[in-house]
Amino acid sequence: MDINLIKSQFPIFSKKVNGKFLTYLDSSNSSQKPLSVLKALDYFYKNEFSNIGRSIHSLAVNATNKFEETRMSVKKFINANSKDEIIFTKNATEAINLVASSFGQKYIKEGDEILVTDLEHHSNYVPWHYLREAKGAIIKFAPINDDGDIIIEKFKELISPRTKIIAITHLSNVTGTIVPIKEIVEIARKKNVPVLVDGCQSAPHIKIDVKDLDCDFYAISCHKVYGPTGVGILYAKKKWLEELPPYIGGGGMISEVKKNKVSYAPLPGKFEAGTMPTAEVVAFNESIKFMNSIGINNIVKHEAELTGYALEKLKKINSVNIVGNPKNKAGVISFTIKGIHPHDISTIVDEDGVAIRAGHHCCQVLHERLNLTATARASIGVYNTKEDIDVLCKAIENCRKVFGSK
Amino acid sequence: MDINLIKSQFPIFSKKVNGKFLTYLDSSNSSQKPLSVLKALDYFYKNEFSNIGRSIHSLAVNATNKFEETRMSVKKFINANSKDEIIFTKNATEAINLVASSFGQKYIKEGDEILVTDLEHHSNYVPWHYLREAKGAIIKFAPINDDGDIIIEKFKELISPRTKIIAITHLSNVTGTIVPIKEIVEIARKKNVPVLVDGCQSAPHIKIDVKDLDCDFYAISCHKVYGPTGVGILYAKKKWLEELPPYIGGGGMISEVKKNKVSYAPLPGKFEAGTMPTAEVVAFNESIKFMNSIGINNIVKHEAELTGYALEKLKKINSVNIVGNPKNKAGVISFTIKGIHPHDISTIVDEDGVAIRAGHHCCQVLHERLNLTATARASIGVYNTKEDIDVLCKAIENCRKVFGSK
Amino acid sequence: MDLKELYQDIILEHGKSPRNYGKCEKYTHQAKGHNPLCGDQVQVYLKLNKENKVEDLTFEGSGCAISIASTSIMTELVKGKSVKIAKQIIVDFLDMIRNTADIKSKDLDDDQKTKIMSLSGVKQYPMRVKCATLAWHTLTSAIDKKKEDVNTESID
Amino acid sequence: MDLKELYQDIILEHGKSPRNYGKCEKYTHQAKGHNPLCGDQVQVYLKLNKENKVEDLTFEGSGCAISIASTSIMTELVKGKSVKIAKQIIVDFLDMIRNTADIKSKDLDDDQKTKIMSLSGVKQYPMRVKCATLAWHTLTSAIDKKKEDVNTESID
Ligand SMILES: Cc1ncc(COP(=O)(O)O)c(C=O)c1O
Ligand SMILES: Cc1ncc(COP(=O)(O)O)c(C=O)c1O
Repeated sequence: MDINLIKSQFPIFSKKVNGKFLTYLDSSNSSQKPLSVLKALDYFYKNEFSNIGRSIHSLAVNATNKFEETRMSVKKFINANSKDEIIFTKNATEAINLVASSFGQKYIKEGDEILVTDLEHHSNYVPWHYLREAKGAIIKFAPINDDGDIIIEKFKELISPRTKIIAITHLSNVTGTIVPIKEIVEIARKKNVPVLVDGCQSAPHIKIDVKDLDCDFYAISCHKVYGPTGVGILYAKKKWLEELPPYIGGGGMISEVKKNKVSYAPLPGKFEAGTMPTAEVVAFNESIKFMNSIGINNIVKHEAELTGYALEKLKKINSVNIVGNPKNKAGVISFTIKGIHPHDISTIVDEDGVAIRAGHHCCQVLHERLNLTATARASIGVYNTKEDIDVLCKAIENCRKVFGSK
Repeated sequence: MDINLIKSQFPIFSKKVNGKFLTYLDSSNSSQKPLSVLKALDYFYKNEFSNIGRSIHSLAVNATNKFEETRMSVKKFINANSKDEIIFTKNATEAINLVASSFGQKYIKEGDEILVTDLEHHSNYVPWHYLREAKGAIIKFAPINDDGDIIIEKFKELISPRTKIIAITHLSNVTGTIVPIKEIVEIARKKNVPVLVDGCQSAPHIKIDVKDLDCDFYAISCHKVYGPTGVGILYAKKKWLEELPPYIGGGGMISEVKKNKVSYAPLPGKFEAGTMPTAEVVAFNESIKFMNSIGINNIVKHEAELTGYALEKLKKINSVNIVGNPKNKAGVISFTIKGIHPHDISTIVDEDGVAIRAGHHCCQVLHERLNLTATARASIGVYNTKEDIDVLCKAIENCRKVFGSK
Repeated sequence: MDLKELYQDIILEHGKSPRNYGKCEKYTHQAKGHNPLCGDQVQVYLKLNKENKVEDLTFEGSGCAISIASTSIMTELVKGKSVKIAKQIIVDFLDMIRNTADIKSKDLDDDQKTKIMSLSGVKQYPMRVKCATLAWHTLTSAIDKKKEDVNTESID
Repeated sequence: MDLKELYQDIILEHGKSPRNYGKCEKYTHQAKGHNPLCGDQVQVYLKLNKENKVEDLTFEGSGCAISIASTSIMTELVKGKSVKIAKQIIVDFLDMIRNTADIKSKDLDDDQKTKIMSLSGVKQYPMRVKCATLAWHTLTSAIDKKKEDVNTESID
């Protein structure tokens, strides 16, 4: 795998920000986009643009075919059983809301329990909180240990006969914890509880095989997978999509509409109301091709190496503290520096062209658990290099200089 | 106004489809995009891409500023009071669902009435149908006359003390009827009923002034306003946005998140959960600039001329029947040809490079009212010319030839 | 692509004057098909006799020339056949529209083959394939006494 | 942009050793401010005497150097002033951070002006302006006995 070749596919890295080349370590927030994706987007708009599914002129036929090609690619990418199991949403947040709303409407009653974990992103908590408010459901939080790993025994104990659904992240966007989803699903299966996996951070960085994981729902954000903004994906087992009521209602998701009744389209249309992010979905096919062209195993290997390198170098810097030490850790490295607030760190390293994130990363519950209000986070994408880590470490030294730390 | 100059700004019109230049008459479905919009989209992705609102590095600051600039432009474009009244959604359908869900949750009880019209798109009916199913609300349909105009007297009579909201289109996507929203809102005000306006078809074609209209909610789809796919807009009066519960829940729309409670962000964040269609919103600013550069009065004038020309020419063709004859008609021309099904019309004119739509255009209730299962529809955008109409009419003659009509 | 391939005289003629239109008497099976894209609908009425032979087959509905002609031709070809052969003809037709160049059935005479092949032009028009196949899927549904209506969005 | 402008010694010093930290006794007013972006919080405790003079002003909370220093400096400058003058200082400060090059107030001595101007570097860092202004908005909220917490997302 030639990292320079990969990096050169991303136009943004040939530009200067503040007179410096960009050291982008904020991929957990959103990834940069390779040229092939941007070209496909631009080409589609300039040469082939049309709405899909509705009109039957040539442009519409072509656009519909391309749109459905992406659906097929996604199906293969995550190894779903059928393209009908792939629903396009606006982001992963909508995907999770869809499940919470439709599943909750049908299956959740007062006193029923929803099991989440201390690791969850607000997007995998607030939608369930709505059911607490609307239905009187109970949310339980599966605890983590100080390393940032789910405590499996405690997790098991928290599944009760009233547990109706488990919602859990595949990869923490703060500690980088890779959660053993297969094991979790096996536990849940025994108790007959469906599992929704928040795959936002995992999809770009580890192999996803929904058949192997055997989860019921899987949510992905395309903009984190080297794709355009405005697109997310919900994978769900077909039986769920058939059983659940539709979410957003409108054009394209209906079968027959009369003044006194409405019937809904077959899958996947039933869950895709209104005009889709057509061009963005079409272009996302190139993101998958980009991932496949490198190969997920190579991606994992490269990012693991880089993560190891970064952890080693960061740990050597006085007063830097790495948040969490999970058994399996991906390239998400949150840290604090004694005496320097994460906001100040971010501002200071930004001066050297280093983009990291500071704050609670939409995980306030986790930060409370860790007794922190905010952390700084460097997160790795496939385009990052050891030099990027070196630049980060230098910039951190500069923070300490500005703040006069020893 | 130099129409050739305008047309030349749209890259797609310099390309050939089936060996013919494109005669695009499907703008009510989705509009084509000018180069400036595509350039802004491409530039942002290649040079400045970052997620907004969350990180505080330079890229994120710049992206956030640009995103908010579009919000300001939209505010001005529709003459809202405050930028906090502009919520970005994924499409107009989501905007309407947001209101139906949040408003319905808080204010609609069993037996309450929702007043829509016979003209509504499925996207302005199915979301209300959900409330019928979930809450036992009643949907009333304000009738139209044979011309396709709302019968104002009947409309008035249908407002009862139980009417909780009125949802009505500004411009029919089938008959081209321009609905007198100001008059409608005045009637509603007297009875203290809020009004949601489906502005999907109006936003690109007539002047929108929400202060003057005094409506409570206004929904727009950016992809119909010469913008990218994946973005819609909900305008709502501030007091509503403050009163209504949030819709989609997740990152970005919260204030404080604890294990036992969640509080929500101030406007507009409260209604914008998860990663937004960042790049698409940024690029949409150029769509507004494009509209402004021509001037809405010039657009209206050009499209009215073209509509008049088209109606005149079409009426001259034997066996063509124009659907509806409203008092105020925009450039949406649905028609039937005796003995030739709309699907066949669309396929045959497509051979001449003419893109029109055939079907029920997501308005089954209206088609039932008109005693039609399907119609053919030619819809006009600012880039269309008299030549486009001539090509359409020739292509229609060809339909009649293929079908051996006299 | 060639419009003349799609709109052959035989299709236009059947489209204009469909055979076996209406509700036949004493039908034993029926089914409904629906194309949500355009609102088109078809109902087929099937009368099987004791030997499981198609004694009568008629239809009602609205649709484009392709869909009406396809339905009309289908009723002509299937009438008088055993259910087994009828099913084979359906499979052959769907196969021809999707993949192969020819119609394999040995149970159709040359004239019937010409009729069915007149629909082969549809292949070039992917959005119209559903117009041509709707009635055939609906017939299958009638034979199998399926409960749900046929919906073009859930067939290939 | 220049980091030294932003992180002047005086700011680093106040950031490290904030003045008037803690809950003062017998405070008459208090308010809470919150930055949802990072989770930072500030509480201000204000003691007004009968002449409407700021007898004591302290704070608690967590935040970045800019926010802590700004809060610390604010408490120093406002303590001992009348409410009227305090409000004027707040307006002056917010104006300086947003628009003008200088601080207009006649109620601050040169030393105090130097302190307040040490925060002017924040202007170059739009995402950090909220860090600097949170405490000042929160003080306004305390003086006016507003019910709602201050949220940086709803202030400019
Ligand atoms: C009148 C009307 N309302 C609503 C919509 C739905 O818009 P969108 O599909 O962009 O959500 C459309 C367009 O399809 C429309 O024409
Ligand atoms: C773990 C996790 N879940 C959910 C989300 C929400 O994704 P999006 O903002 O694209 O909806 C994110 C990203 O912000 C995330 O990191």
